Amino acid sequence: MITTGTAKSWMENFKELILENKDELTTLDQAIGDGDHGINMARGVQEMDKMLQEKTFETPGALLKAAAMVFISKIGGASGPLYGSALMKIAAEAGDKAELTDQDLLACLDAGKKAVQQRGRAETGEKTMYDVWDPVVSTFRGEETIDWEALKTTAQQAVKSTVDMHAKKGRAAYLGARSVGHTDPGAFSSRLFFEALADAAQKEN
Amino acid sequence: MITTGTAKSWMENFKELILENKDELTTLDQAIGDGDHGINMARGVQEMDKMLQEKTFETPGALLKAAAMVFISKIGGASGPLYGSALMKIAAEAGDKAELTDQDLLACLDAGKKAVQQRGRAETGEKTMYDVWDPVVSTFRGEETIDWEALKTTAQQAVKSTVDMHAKKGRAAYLGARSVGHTDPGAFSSRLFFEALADAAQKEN
Amino acid sequence: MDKVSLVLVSHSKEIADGLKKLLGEMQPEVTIAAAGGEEDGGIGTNAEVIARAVEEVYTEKGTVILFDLGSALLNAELALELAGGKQNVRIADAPMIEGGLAAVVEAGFGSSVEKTAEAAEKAYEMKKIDRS
Amino acid sequence: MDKVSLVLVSHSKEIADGLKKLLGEMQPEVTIAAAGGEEDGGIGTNAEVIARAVEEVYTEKGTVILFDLGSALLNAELALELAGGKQNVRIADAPMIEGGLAAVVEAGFGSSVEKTAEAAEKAYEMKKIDRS
Ligand SMILES: Nc1ncnc2c1ncn2[C@@H]1O[C@H](COP(=O)(O)OP(=O)(O)O)[C@@H](O)[C@H]1O
Ligand SMILES: Nc1ncnc2c1ncn2[C@@H]1O[C@H](COP(=O)(O)OP(=O)(O)O)[C@@H](O)[C@H]1O
Ligand SMILES: [Mg+2]
Ligand SMILES: [Mg+2]
Ligand SMILES: [Mg+2]
Ligand SMILES: [Mg+2]
Repeated sequence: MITTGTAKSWMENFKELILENKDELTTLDQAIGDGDHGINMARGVQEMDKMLQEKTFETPGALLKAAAMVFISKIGGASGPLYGSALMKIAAEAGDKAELTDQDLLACLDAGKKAVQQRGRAETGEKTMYDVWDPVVSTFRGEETIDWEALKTTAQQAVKSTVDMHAKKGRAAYLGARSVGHTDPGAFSSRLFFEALADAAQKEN
Repeated sequence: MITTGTAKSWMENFKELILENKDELTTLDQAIGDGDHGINMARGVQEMDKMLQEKTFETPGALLKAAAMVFISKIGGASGPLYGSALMKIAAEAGDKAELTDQDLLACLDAGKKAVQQRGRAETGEKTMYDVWDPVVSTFRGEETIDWEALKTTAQQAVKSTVDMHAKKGRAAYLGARSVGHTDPGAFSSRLFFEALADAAQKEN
Repeated sequence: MDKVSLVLVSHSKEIADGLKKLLGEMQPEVTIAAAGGEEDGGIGTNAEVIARAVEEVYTEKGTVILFDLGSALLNAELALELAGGKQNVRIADAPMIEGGLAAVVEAGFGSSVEKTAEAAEKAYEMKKIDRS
Repeated sequence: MDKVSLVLVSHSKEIADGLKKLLGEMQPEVTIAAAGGEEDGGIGTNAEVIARAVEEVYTEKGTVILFDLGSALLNAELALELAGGKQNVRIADAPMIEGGLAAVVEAGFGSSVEKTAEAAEKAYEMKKIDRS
């Protein structure tokens, strides 16, 4: 069950996890990108946190929509429009429900996954954050309740699966075959996104 | 017979003619280029004139080489390296002769023509200054003395011939077939270059 | 005669601003907006900056957007969604500088948005060094 | 390991400087010189400015020059003559921004000047919008 409070914890946890892993994200993006993914995400979550402390929201959807706008307006890299679009569609799917069941939430995450796919023209195996969003959402879609530990494990394994992939989208695509052997930074931050959700949901119950 | 004095008059005449026709050159370049040919050439000849007033030269070659360097360093458009390279090769061909016969001069102009061709990868009929350099030099090459009035007429006709050409080189090439019907600005300034020479040579004799 | 306008989306404010000047020399009659850099001028793109640029040069005749690299495309498309289904706006798949030059010339002739975008996209096929 | 260097020749000082920053983010280990604008910063190129840039990033491993449009090529070639037959300098026929990104990545791997120029030139074939 996701309340407005859970949604807030989710985003706060995401902030914490991003800040803890900022250097790691930077290192990953230095290897196959332009080295700013840690900076981009840290800026995004900090601005989001500021916004969350100033405003109050009636529904999870309203909160997540506001978070989306922060990512869109504050992150200059690909991750801005990607997380921004995903959160926007998650919020749209949540609508004005005061609480979301696990099934509602899975429908929301599915909308987010589709947003990442469409915005990025991403397909499976192209070494992007979609390679985390897709398996995480697909594995649990249709279930009545979410096994949060299993979801975390799925996300972790999905991140690992990007190591062997040959990048076809984003800056890493410039490296071609030489991108193989590296973890995709956006996949890593997406794992944190789902972990933050799992932690918030587990605490709620 | 071209002495150092004739070479100086040539360049001074060129300055006068360019300044008199500055607006015309600008108008021509506005139609099929970026509208700066008048400004470019005016800047070049004015800087050259300043240089000529400050320095003295022993030979036509030395004077023309110094003029070349001014065009190269002061004109930011295509005409800079083109006139610069042409004058450089004319000067090189002149060597350290104190006086140039008409035959020497034709050899110099031939070297200049080749420089325009090579620097610009220009061929006949591509609607560039080469379409003036080529006929002017080719018509008189091999003759013992130059008929200066005939040379001026050749240059004028050559400029007119560019009107019907479809630009293949330089900025006008972006216009494709729509460049037809316009005079090439560099062809027009090249006519002035040869007219300046003819006036200087005629006065000399 | 109304002319198609251009929006230049680059990760670098300097690139977008410089290109606007370069294209403006080539064809001063075409309206061009530069949408470069993040809001604070840093390296990146911003959907809101792009949306404002699109708004700024809006004309019924249409607008062609040029962009430098993939993540700018994501923000350009998002900007069009934020701007709410603007009509006649085309994002050209073109080399930014070379396509921009071709586009500004084509737009200068009063061509349609389709023809202007096409001119930009053809720049992929126009070699700059004549090696014949 | 020594890496091929890059020289960015644009009619606009802003474009050359902005692109240098963009490429530097992508691969900070490659030495890049911007040679944009006329000597006084106006729109144009200058063979002496280019020659100095080539000098500045000289390495035996080689240098790749990228340029924006034809008249920049004339000055780049003249610059190489002025600089007196520099070895291992290649002028790439490539879209400037897109080719620059490909080149800086290739150079970052320690590739040869030929491979770096080739990577830049291949950018003509790499569409930026996946329309499949
Ligand atoms: N077209 C795309 N589709 C899906 N994800 C993408 C795409 N392009 C980039 N990404 C994701 O964005 C991440 C990079 O984000 P970031 O470094 O913040 O942006 P940038 O690459 O613009 O610097 C990549 O690791 C990848 O996961
Ligand atoms: N590749 C070339 N070969 C020969 N002449 C050329 C070439 N490119 C341009 N020109 C000449 O240069 C003239 C334009 O000069 P100018 O306006 O000063 O330079 P830019 O085109 O760089 O603004 C053209 O009219 C043409 O005669
Ligand atoms: Mg990055
Ligand atoms: Mg970035
Ligand atoms: Mg011009
Ligand atoms: Mg010019």
